[in-house]
Amino acid sequence: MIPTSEQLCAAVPGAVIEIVPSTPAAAQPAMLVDREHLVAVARYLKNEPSCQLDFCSCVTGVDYLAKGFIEIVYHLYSVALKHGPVVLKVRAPRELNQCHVPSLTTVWRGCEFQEREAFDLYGVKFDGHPDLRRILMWNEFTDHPMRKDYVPPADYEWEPTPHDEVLKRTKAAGGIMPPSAAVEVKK
Amino acid sequence: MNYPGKGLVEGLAVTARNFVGSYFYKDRLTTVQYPEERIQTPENSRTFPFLVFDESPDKPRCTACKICEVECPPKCIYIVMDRDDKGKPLQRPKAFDIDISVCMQCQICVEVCPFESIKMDNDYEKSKYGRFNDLVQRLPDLLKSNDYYRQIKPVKAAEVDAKLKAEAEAKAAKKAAAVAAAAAKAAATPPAGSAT
Amino acid sequence: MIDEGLKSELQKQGVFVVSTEWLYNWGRKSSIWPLQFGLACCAIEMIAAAAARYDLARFGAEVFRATPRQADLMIVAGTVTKKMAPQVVRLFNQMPEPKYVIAMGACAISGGPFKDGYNVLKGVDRYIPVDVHIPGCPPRPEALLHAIITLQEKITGQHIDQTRWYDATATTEFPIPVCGEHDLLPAANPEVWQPPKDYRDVTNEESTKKS
Amino acid sequence: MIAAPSTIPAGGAITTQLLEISIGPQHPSTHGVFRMDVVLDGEVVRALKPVVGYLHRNHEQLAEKMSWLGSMPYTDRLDYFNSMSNNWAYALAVEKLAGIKVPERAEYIRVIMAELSRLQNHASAIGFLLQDCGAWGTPLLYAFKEREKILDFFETVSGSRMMCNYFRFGGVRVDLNDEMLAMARKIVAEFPKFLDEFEKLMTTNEVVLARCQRVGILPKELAIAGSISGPVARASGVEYDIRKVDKYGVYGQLEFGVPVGAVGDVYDRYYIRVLEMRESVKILQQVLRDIPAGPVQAVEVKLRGFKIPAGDGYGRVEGAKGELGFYLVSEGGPKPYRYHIRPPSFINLTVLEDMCVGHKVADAIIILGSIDIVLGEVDR
Repeated sequence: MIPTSEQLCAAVPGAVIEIVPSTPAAAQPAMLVDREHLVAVARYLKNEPSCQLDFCSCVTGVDYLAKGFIEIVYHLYSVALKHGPVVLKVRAPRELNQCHVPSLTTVWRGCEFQEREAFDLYGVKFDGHPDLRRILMWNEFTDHPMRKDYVPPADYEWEPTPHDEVLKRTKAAGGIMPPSAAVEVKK
Repeated sequence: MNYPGKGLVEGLAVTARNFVGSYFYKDRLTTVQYPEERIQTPENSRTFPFLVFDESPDKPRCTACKICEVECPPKCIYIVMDRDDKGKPLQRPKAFDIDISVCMQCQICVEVCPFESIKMDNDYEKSKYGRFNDLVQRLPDLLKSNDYYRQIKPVKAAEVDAKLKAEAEAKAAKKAAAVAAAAAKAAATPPAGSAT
Repeated sequence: MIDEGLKSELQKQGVFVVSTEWLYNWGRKSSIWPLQFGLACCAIEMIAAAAARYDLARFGAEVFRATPRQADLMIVAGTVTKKMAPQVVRLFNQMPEPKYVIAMGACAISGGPFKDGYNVLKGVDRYIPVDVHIPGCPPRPEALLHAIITLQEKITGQHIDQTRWYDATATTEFPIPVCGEHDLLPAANPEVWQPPKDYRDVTNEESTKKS
Repeated sequence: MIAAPSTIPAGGAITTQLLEISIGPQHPSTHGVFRMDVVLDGEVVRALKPVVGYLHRNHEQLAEKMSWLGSMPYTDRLDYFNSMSNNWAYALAVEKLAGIKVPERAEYIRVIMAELSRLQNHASAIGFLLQDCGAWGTPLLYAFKEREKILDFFETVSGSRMMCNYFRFGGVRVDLNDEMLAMARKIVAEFPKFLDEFEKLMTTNEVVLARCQRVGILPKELAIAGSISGPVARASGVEYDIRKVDKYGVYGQLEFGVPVGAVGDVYDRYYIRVLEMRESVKILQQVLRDIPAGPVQAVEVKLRGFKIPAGDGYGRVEGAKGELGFYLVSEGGPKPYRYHIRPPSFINLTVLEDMCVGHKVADAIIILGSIDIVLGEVDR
C-alpha cells in the first residue's frame, strides 16, 4: 500500500513533502522531499512493513536550467509486496559548490553506481557516498557534460551534411562544408 | 546408468552427430560461400537510401521539400533546392547529398517522405578505400529508376505505384470537376448578363 | 614481365610462373590474422561473420589473435569514444608492421549516428591510417567479407619497394593522445588526419558528364 | 589503492605482495570494452573495481536534441542483442506518458518479437559464458546458428537483422503477413529440438559443473538491496518478473512460469536462462496460436510533430538482461526535455565485486560472463 504524504509527514517529524504531478496519463505523482529529511523518509519507506519499498529501481538527475535547480528522482518498488512505483524527488541548486544531496547508498546498495553517474554527468555531490568518483567520463575530465549549458569542444573540420547547431559550429571552426551551406539563409 | 564423464561423452556425441550429419542433412550445413553463392536477402531488407525517378534522371519524384533532412536522426541528408535564373524555386533538388558514413539505415526518411521519392536499397557491397568524397553519395549516385525499385522490392513497388496512380487520378478528377464547375458557372452567368 | 599468353599456356601444363612480389603478397593476403578487438554492435556482426554461416575461415581470417603482437589486421568494429582512443592507438602501435586497419561501421568511420556526442571520436582516422572503410550501421557480415576481399585486392596491388615497413623514413609510432581536462590532446594527428581543402561539389560539373 | 602486503610470519616463509592489474578494456573475455581493476593475492581476487565508460556514446544527450521518434532507432543500439525489447521499453514509456491505446494485434506482435529476441539473447549469452569457461567456440557456434534463423525473421519483418527500428508509438510499423507468421511458427517449432541438443552439450558436462557450481554466489538479500533484476536476480531466489508484476501488453492473459533459482551461483544463472528459454517458447506457442486480426497501429499518433503533454513518467519492460526502464520528462514540445535509461546491465555490475572477492581470476571472468552485460547498455 503506497503511503500518502500525510502519513509520511506524521512518520518523519519535520519532513516537508510536496506532491509533484506527472503527465495526466502516466498518473505517477512524485513526492518532493527536502534535503535534510531525505534519508529519514527513505529509511521509513524501506523498513515500514506496510510499504516495504526494498527495490530502488532508478536514480536520475535532471537539470532544470530555467528554474535554477537540479532534481534527483528516485523510483522505488517493492519486491515483497509487488507494488510501486513510489517516486521521490529532491532538488539542489545548480551552483557547483552548493549542489549536494544526501546519498541513499546506505539505504539501498543499488544506488551506488547510479549516484556516481549523476555526480559525473550533472555535478551533484552525494554526501556520505562510499566511493564518489567519475564513472562514465575519464578521471581528468573537469566538466559535467549533461548540464544544459555545457558546450562540447569544436571538432568540425569535415562536415558534408551540416545542419542548424552543427552548421553554426562548422562555420565558427572554419571547417570544410558544401559552399551552398556556408551561405545558407534561414527560411 | 551413470559413469564418470557421462556428460562429456554425451556432449561429444552431439558434436559427432552434427559433424557426420552435415554430410547428409542439408540443414546442418549452414555455411554460405559468400562471393560465389549469396543469400537472397528478403524484400524488406534495407541498407542505404536512394532516390526514385520515373521517366528520366533529371525529373526525380523528389521536390526538395527537406522533410527527410529535418527528420533524419543523425542528420546525414543535405538538400539544396534548384532555382532558375530568376530565383523562382523549381520543385527539384539541385544537390541531394547523403553521407553514408553517418547514415544509420533507420529508414525514417522513407516513412516521412510524402512524395514516395526516397526508398531503401539492399545493396551492401559499399566498402571503399577513400573516406572523404567516396562516402558522400550525391544526386547522380542516388538517382535510380522506378524499374530498379520494382525489381528489388516488387510488392512494395506495386503498392507505391498503385497509390501514386490513385492520387494522380484523384487530382485529375478534381481538376476536371473544377474545370466543369468553372464552365458551369461561366455558362450560368451569360444568360443573367443578357437578361438585363 | 612474361606475356600473358605464354603464362596461361604454361599454366595449362601445371607450371606456374609468378613474381616473388606476387608470391609475397599472396602469402600475406591469404592469412590476415585480425586482432580480437570488438567495441560495440559491429563487433557482434564481426562475430557473426566468424561464425558458421558467413564463415570468415574461408578467407584465412578466422584466427582472432587476442594479443596485438600476433595480429596483422585491426578491425575497428564499433564506436571509438574519446576515453577509448588512447587504447586504440596504443594497440595499433603494438601491432607488428605489415598491419592494416578496417574501419567497420559508420561509428568507426565518422562517429556515425553518435557524431554529436561529447565523448565520441568523429572517426578513428583522426589518429591512425585506415585502409578500408565499411559504411553501414551495422554492416552485414557479407559486407565485412566484401571488405576483406577489397583489402586482399589492395594487398596484391602493393609493391615491395614502396611499402611502409621497408621505408626507413615512414612513421611507425603514431603519437598516443592524452585525455585532457576538456578533450583529447591533441584533437587529431595532423599527419594522418588530412581533410580535403575544398568541398568537391559534384552536382554541377560532373552531373552532366557521367564519369 | 593497495592494501597492506600480506606478510607470512618469519621462519623461512617468503613475503608476498598484492598485485594490482586491470583486465580490459581490450580483453577477449570482457564482452566488449569493460575494465576491471583487480587486486590479486597470487590467483585469489582481493578487490575488484569495475571501470566503465569506454562506450559512453551520449545517447541521452543526443535524444534531447531529437524528436520523440528520432530516438527510436537509437534504442536499437542500447542492448544490441535485443533491439526489439529496447524499442518496446521506449514505446511503452512514451505510451504511458501520452496515454496512447495500442490495438490488440499489435500487442500480440510485440510479444512475439520480444520473446524471440529473448530466445536468441539467452542462447548467445550461454554461448559466451561457455566460451569464457574455455569451451572454445562450440556452444557459441551452435547458438549463433539458431540466432541466424531468428535474425532472418527480424530482417524479413523489419528490414534489418540487429537494428530493427520496428516499434512505433501506438503499435508496430509493419504487419505480419501469413508468410512471416509461418516463418515464426517454424522457428518456434524447431527451437525445443535445438534446446535439447544445446542442453545435452552442457548441462551435465563435468567441466561445466566443476567450474560453475558454488562459484560467485549472490545471496537473495544482496540481490534485492543491489537493485539486481532479470535472470541474475531470479537465480538467487528473487521471485520478481516484470511481465508478471506489471502485466504490460498481453502478458496478463498468457500462462507461463517464472523459474527461480535456489543457490544463486554461476550454474544457477546458466540454468535459469535455459528454463527461461523454455518458458519463452511456451509463450510464443500461445501467442502464435491465437493472434487476432486487426490494425497494427493506433490512428491518432502523428508521425511528424508528435507532442507529449508536459510532465514526467517512468515505463519499464522485462528485457533479456533485466528491468529496462525509460524515465522521460516532457515540456509539451516535440523533443524530450530529459531522456534517461534505466540500464539493467549497468546496475547488475554493482555487486560484481561482492561475488568475485575470494575467488580465483578465472572464476571472476566466468562470474562476469554469467551476469551477461552488454556495453552499449552499460555506458549508454
